[in-house]
Amino acid sequence: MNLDAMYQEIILDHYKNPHGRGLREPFDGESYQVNPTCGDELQLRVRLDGEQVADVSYTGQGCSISQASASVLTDLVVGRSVDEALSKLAAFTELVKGRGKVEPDEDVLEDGVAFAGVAKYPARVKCALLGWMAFKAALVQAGVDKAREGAEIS
Amino acid sequence: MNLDAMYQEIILDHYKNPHGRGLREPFDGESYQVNPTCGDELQLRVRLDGEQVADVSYTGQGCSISQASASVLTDLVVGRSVDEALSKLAAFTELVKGRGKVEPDEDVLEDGVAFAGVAKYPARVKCALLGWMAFKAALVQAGVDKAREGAEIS
Amino acid sequence: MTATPLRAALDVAAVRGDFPILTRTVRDGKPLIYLDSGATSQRPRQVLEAERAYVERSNSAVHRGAHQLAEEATDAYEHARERVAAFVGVQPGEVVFTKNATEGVNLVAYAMSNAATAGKEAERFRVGEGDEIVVTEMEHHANLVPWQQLCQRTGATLRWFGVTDDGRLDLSDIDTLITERTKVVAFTHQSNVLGTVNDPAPLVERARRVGALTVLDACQSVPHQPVNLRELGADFAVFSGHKMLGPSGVGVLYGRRELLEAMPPFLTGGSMIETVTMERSTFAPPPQRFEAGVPMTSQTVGLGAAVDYLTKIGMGAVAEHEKQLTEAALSALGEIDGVRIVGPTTADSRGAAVSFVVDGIHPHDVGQVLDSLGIAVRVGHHCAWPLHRRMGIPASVRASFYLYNSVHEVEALAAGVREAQRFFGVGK
Amino acid sequence: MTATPLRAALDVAAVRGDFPILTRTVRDGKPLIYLDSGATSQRPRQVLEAERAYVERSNSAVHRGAHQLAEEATDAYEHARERVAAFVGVQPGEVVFTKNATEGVNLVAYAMSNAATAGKEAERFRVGEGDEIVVTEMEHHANLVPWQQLCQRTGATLRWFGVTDDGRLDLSDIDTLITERTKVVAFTHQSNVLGTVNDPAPLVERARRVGALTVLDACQSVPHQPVNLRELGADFAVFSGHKMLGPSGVGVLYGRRELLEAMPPFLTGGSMIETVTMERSTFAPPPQRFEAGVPMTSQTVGLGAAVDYLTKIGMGAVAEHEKQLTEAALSALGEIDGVRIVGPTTADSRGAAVSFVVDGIHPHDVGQVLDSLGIAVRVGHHCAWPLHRRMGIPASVRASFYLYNSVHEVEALAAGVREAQRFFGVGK
Ligand SMILES: Cc1ncc(COP(=O)(O)O)c(C=O)c1O
Ligand SMILES: Cc1ncc(COP(=O)(O)O)c(C=O)c1O
Repeated sequence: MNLDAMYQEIILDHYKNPHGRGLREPFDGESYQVNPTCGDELQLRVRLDGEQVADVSYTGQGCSISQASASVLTDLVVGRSVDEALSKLAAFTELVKGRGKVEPDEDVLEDGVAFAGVAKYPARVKCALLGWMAFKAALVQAGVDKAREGAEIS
Repeated sequence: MNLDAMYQEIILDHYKNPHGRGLREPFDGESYQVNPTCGDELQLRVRLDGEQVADVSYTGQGCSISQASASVLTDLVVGRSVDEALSKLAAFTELVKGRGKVEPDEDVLEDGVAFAGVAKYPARVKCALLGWMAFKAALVQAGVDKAREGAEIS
Repeated sequence: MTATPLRAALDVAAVRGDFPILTRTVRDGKPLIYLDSGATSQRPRQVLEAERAYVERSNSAVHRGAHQLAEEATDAYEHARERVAAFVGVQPGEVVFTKNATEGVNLVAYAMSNAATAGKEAERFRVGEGDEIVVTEMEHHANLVPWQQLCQRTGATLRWFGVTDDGRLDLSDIDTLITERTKVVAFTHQSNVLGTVNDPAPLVERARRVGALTVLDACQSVPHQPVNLRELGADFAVFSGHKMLGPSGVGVLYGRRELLEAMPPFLTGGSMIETVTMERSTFAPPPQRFEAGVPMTSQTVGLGAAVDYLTKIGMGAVAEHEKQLTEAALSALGEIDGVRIVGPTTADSRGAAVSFVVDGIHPHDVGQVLDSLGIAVRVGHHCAWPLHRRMGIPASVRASFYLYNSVHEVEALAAGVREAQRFFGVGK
Repeated sequence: MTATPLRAALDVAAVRGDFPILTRTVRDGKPLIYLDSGATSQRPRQVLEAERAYVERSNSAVHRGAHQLAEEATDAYEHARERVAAFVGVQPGEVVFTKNATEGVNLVAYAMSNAATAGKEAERFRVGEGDEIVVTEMEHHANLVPWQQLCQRTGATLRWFGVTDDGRLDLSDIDTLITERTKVVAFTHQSNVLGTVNDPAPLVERARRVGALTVLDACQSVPHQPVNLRELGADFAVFSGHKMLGPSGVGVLYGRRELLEAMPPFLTGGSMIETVTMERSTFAPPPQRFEAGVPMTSQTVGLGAAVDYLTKIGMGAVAEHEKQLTEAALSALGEIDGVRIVGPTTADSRGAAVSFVVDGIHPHDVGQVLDSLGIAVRVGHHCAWPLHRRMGIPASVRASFYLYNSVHEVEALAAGVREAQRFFGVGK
């Protein structure tokens, strides 16, 4: 195995210098997610401004993958419309669940493409999705229609 | 397998013409035993006269082995002292649990030696012991000390 | 255009070649004639090899590790779940692995009494005094005693459908038996004694109308005929790996997704939790919620291989083959004076468990004679004691057929019964 | 005369030759270094062959048939029970086969809530409001959550012993924790995280004095050291086949005979009954009473072979070998700057599960680096979440050793940890 394929520079950078970390007020939806096998946890808040994701703030502890993924998440969705954010969520989910067989679209996923290597390690998929599950649940709490959730994450 | 080794003439005779069958009064102890896998059942009463087994009476339904064994039982124990009866019980139990490796003593077991063939079929051991278990339980009910029970039957 | 129903071609000789045990002899050199698949079936080489390959290559704890073996083990386990689910027409998330079907029924029954102290989402599982559980008189103890015990724990009342003299379910009082008070209707798809195949439709419909849950005992149907649990419509169903060419130690509980999602856990411990503190725990979503502890991993891999094997042969072909054997057995045994079939005497809506009694010879003794000829049948009440009582017999002899049995073996059975009559001097 | 304690000779190379999986490679050709036996152990050829021989020759339903296969199967099953019983110093009738240790704990916990509606003989198992169940903070979820749930069902209260900073059980408040109110004291013999070996004596004695039942989690002790359950004196104990070279899907509940005899059933169905009518059932004596349905037959045969294998090598030799590995690991890991052992740092009263954290690297990431080197460890909370919280860490890396591991593998582990530090740029 090539460790570098999984722990790409981008991931380690986000891990060491996470973007958007911290819990901020006000917020419209909040979610606490935990990975039951390893105890990683993430608390995430989302603030909406009409149809727009105005802010995502979070705290938690966990492995490099789960923390970097949350950091990348904020880059990808903050400032976007809810629909755009949901389609990023769908694309990211498809990528990391793809067992390394999904070709990521850099235009959509930006730094998220770095998680292509993680997709080859099914045990780490939950880590990579922890923040995204929290984001989805927080959106629902903020009143976003369940039917709009986009790709299923679980 | 030699069927005749299991179903010896003696056994078939007892099966067709059981000795001591029927439930009689008075009695000092009674027991109902059932073989949970095949549903064979036996109800048995014992009447004591001091230290002597005055009568054993029984009814029930079941296979040739269980019915013949109860019949042989009455021959062996009625009219004997409780101690003698218990030692027959011990000898019979040893024989049928012996997997065909126990040489029966005809002086002690009389017609009971015919069950040597049954001993080779572990699934039938319970059949052969059904009446004897009932006898033992009835004796206990009749006030015979548990400590005197002799060989464990189970 | 006329549809020509194909007599599906099942090559018995080829099938038998896959089952190592069928080449052995018993009782001083008699070829084994195994007619006890209703109790447990044999495992083909393909199942043994799948299990062994897993153990020699990927064996490790599933859902618990981040190393390569754990990944492979988890994949193997979940892949087996997918195939088992597809085999019975349901979603993988609706398949819970248990140790046997018995555990599956107990799981539902205990989850229902656990609902008393669980959260609001579990409300629809609650039972108590005044509530009723409905079963049938033809149930295996596995689908009867757990419901008796549920009644004992909760104060609910057990009621049951009777059986007709010819061994069919008597549904004449369905509207008075299944009422607004009914919480569960539990019944067998196929009787392990009578062979009777019950149509779930009227029971499922009536239960649905009154808001009762249905639990289908599919132990004797899933191995022997094409079964689509979704189409049958039952809320829950159970079956066992060891009766369908798979390993012992693994069974399946199917539950409709929304029900499993609301149902409280049964066995608790590792792998089924979400969070745990000393004070309290929360639980994982199904199916994990119902799979506490390290599971029977290699056994599920074996079950997956069994399902593949059956799929390749085709369940239609299996059912067709068994129908031929059943017809042959009903006719060969029916011809013998003094033999009485316990259950339907034609092969319509009937599986390949053929039980019978022989006048003047106790079933145990019939079985012994057959055994001496190398023929393995089951004798006793086959864990359906109330049914035997209903049929007026203490016990019976049961021959149960599977895809590896041949008409020749059916004939040997009939000859063996005649031999028993000769030996015990009954019949003509 | 001075007794010279022999360093028991265990020939690791010879042992390894018995385990097919240990010859495989992972992650692009790296030899497998399997340090996850605390989760599940590997199975030697002897176990695989015993199981296969059974399936290819005698496979059939136990305790249910009168034919030769059924006889052989029953013998094989009961013979396995005898050997397992002898292995832990108890009577065969005191050994109940379950699917895993988790089921064993649940069995006792459910039997206790079932006692509420069972007969008078079950009185001593009853629990209710005002009663207390005592556990410890170092329990595996399997010996914690079932007791939480028992409390939830019955209204009893859960209390627990704490853990000291160096990972030992804190018994200082034993007299205020175990009181006349205590119904059960459930505790682990050997922690699956800390490696700590607990002395059952003070807990068993105190529990006995107040009339409480003791339940010993022997999952991590029975596979790794000589254990005589009778001598330890616990009322119940559980362990799992898959952690002691045996198959998955089989576990053991030991219970003192007189207790099993009085205890109400848990799972109900076939093979555990005495009589069944539609109205009510009575139950078989133990151990059958607690083994409902067709059991995991071939798996018990495999477990019997595992016990034979361990006996031949000698549990003393196994323990001695593991002690060497533990000492080597504690010393090699202890030397690394930034590595903290979670649990006792010497090998006294300590088993071969060695958990640790590495400053600046999450356990998951440490595990990933080790995995890339072919080293299989476990990361996470190892089903002991409250213990991790107590130790002030969210998760840890656990290396767990068994008889087939070598000192060379311990060294590879330490080198792997250094490599993780290098890769993540922490440590010096
Ligand atoms: C200490 C301890 N107790 C209980 C268990 C549960 O065992 P199983 O999952 O085999 O039921 C384990 C292993 O997972 C363990 O290590
Ligand atoms: C109809 C039926 N239900 C339930 C069972 C119980 O299955 P198991 O013993 O595998 O749990 C059986 C088989 O024994 C059966 O034939």
